Amino acid sequence: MDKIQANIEMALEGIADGSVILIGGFGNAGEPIALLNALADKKPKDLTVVTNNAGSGEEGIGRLLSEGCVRKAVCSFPRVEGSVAFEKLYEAGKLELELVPQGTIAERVRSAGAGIPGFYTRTSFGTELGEGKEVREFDGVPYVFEEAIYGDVALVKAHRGDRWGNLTYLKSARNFNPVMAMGATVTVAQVSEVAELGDIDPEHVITPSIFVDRVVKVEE
Amino acid sequence: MDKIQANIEMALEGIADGSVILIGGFGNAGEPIALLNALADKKPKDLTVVTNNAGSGEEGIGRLLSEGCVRKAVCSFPRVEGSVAFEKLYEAGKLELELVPQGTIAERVRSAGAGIPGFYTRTSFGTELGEGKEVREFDGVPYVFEEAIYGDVALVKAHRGDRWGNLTYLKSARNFNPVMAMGATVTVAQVSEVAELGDIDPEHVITPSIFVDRVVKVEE
Amino acid sequence: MVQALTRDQMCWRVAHDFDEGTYVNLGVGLPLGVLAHSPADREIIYHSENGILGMEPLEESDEPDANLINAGKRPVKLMKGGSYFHHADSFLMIRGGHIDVCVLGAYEISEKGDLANWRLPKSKGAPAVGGAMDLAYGAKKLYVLTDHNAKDGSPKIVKECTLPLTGVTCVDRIFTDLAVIDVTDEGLLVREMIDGLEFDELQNRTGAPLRLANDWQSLSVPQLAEA
Amino acid sequence: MVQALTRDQMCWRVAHDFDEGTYVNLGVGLPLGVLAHSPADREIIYHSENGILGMEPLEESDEPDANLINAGKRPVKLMKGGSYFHHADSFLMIRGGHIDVCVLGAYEISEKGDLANWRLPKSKGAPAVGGAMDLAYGAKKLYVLTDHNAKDGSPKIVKECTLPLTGVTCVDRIFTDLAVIDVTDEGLLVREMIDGLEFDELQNRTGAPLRLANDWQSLSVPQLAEA
Repeated sequence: MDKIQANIEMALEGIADGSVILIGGFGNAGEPIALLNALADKKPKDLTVVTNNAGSGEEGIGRLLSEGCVRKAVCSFPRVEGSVAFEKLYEAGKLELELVPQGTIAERVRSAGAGIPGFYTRTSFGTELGEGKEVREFDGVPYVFEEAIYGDVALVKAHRGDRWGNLTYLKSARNFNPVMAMGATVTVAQVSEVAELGDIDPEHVITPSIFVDRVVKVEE
Repeated sequence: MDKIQANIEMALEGIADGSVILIGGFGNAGEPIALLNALADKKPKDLTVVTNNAGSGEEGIGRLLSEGCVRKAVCSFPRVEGSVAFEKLYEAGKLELELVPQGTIAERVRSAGAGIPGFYTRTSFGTELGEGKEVREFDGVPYVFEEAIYGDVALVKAHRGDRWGNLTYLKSARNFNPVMAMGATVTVAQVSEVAELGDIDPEHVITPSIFVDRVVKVEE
Repeated sequence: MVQALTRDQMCWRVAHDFDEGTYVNLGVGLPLGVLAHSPADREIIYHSENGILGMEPLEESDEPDANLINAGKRPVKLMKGGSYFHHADSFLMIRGGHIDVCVLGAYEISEKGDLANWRLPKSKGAPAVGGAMDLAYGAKKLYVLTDHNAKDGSPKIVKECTLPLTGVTCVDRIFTDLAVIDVTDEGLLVREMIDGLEFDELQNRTGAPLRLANDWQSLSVPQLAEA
Repeated sequence: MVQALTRDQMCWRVAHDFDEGTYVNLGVGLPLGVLAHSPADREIIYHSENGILGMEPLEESDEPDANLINAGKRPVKLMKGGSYFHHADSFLMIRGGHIDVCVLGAYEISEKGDLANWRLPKSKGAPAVGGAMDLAYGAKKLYVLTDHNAKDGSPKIVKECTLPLTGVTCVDRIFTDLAVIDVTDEGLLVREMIDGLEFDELQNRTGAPLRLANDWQSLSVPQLAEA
């Protein structure tokens, strides 16, 4: 079993127009910029991206947006320093935004990965973002119903990966990456280092190989 | 901040009659036997224990049961080789059993830890264990509603622990332990080794300190 | 007199059904025996519900480790590339459809693919379900590995299950000591039969109608030393 | 003329509200400034929603690490005893009630403890919520850190919020540049006021009725060099 891809193009093969793409990262930390740049070059159409932030600058998510590949963004905090591509599209009415609280994004994606179509949470009760959602009380406390977010593809950035697809991360660049890897049908990981099989201590694996389909090394 | 307790008695202080006790372990691997033995010696009453198996032999869960401390057991596989204490009580009608699929136990406890009062799962649909539970369809597929299991106390076994309460485990003795640690109000960990603060690599912490209230070293 | 497969041969046959890179969970009981027959020419990644990916059987020379056990609580080893994780993640793998194939034992299987494998109502003592109900629905494919007939000769494959169910319409393929049978929308389809067995005889020993696949093959397994 | 607290002093006051061993999350904006004033005489464990426990401020001599940032995307350091984890676990900590105290900024707080802090409807551009709604309900205690009055002098503490809410009846304590105020079942209770401020003046600058605690104290913070 060898999930290592010879190049980024192979790693991104078969991503269809209209796909739901889960993207790891928080700000630039852990953002799979090389995968996103290469995806933008392929100019897919009508993507839905699920990502905490909507990119900054002209790389990564910013590039995917400015190339016109994205129809809808599911984000908690789309606007960050330098999120010009996002803002331009949004203000021109060319991008649908589903604003979701950060923890709700994480839990909805994990739920997709866990075979849970929906769950209840306090978050967003009584707010605009909870409007129109089913409310149910448990022990007298109102909760909002949230549905899973299923990804077709997850694009993640890891530090090390082996040929089975086991991944480790660096510090807070871990963030959404292991969660996105759980929630998609196909997970593609860009890694800074390819580890020999067995070199990652089995106690220290953060994303077990079962969640990863393709691994590609990216020079930084 | 120092969560290290001088002895097991201190680690178990304040566990009230009628408490819900979440117990880590799968078979004997990762079972917090020393904590359970010491708890049995205190002879609390009417406990509910949440544990995959119902103990084997006269140590640990077996001892807690044979001392008459337990009113109800929530298990997926109570009967194992040597689960004589459990079988005796069960057959005498002195123990209530809630049989729950193994993954549903894990998810219900995690949900308690995650602020999720309930969720939907395929598991147990159309079976005896799903009877009487709410069923709801998503995309034409029927799911069963399951509620969180909140623990008053979690008793877990770890390999190493530090004074903040960070924990690591050994191999498959990890199993339910990190999950139970998330789901209880108070988590007590027996550890084989006390690590100096900072000796556990922050990338390799399995149970972050926030989930742990008391740590006690147990000689093995 | 046709020679039904031995239990080792049954396990061998299942083990050889998996392609390189398949993620497989083995239920307790007979299915765990599949591990010992995993072919050396391909990497198959065995998941154990108690938090292991990449388990392999212990060899004679290996020291058993009480902290490294399978779902049946017996010691195993870890392959290079394996990993450990907690129970919520382990069952996320199962329930979220990440496991390619799960192999479970059975008391009864219906022609629609209902499975009963966890409880005999007449048995004394407390019931136990373990991860069977999670596995029944969670894996991408559910295989059943079982004797074709119970000890009293009654069929295990039936029109309707009479025993408490583990899951409804969940079984994809049945491996017995006589045949390999797929559960399809058009009913039970025999893919393989052991040599010398007539289809009519197989049908007689089965409690639901069978069809023989046009491209059916011999269920042929080498003689094996007991594992 | 009474001297309102500086922003550093406001952060200092909040930082000194925490006991040894408190787990604290700091919202982006002003609350993140609390970190720099964490007292040296006690261990307080700061959680960052992007997967850190035990963050501490970067010192002059430290090299910033792009992989180690806080919720505001600024570089931080990790204390001994700290740990990293993924977003689902991080928000499990928040939403599951494991964080002892969360400190958020505010546009408006109602006397019942409703909080509006994420959206100004008149502002241009896309809205952003981040983890504010998770934090509002999730932490055991929710503190708000804010100027007592908006730049135009209007009160931020009001009878009813008019701006889009972050959460209802979620605020426990309000720290401003003038006072420390608890949200109680009987309304807003002033615990501390800065020296020289009359209660009536504080009431005049507040949009909801206040009561002064019998045991109210001086809100007294040392002079601080700008951090």
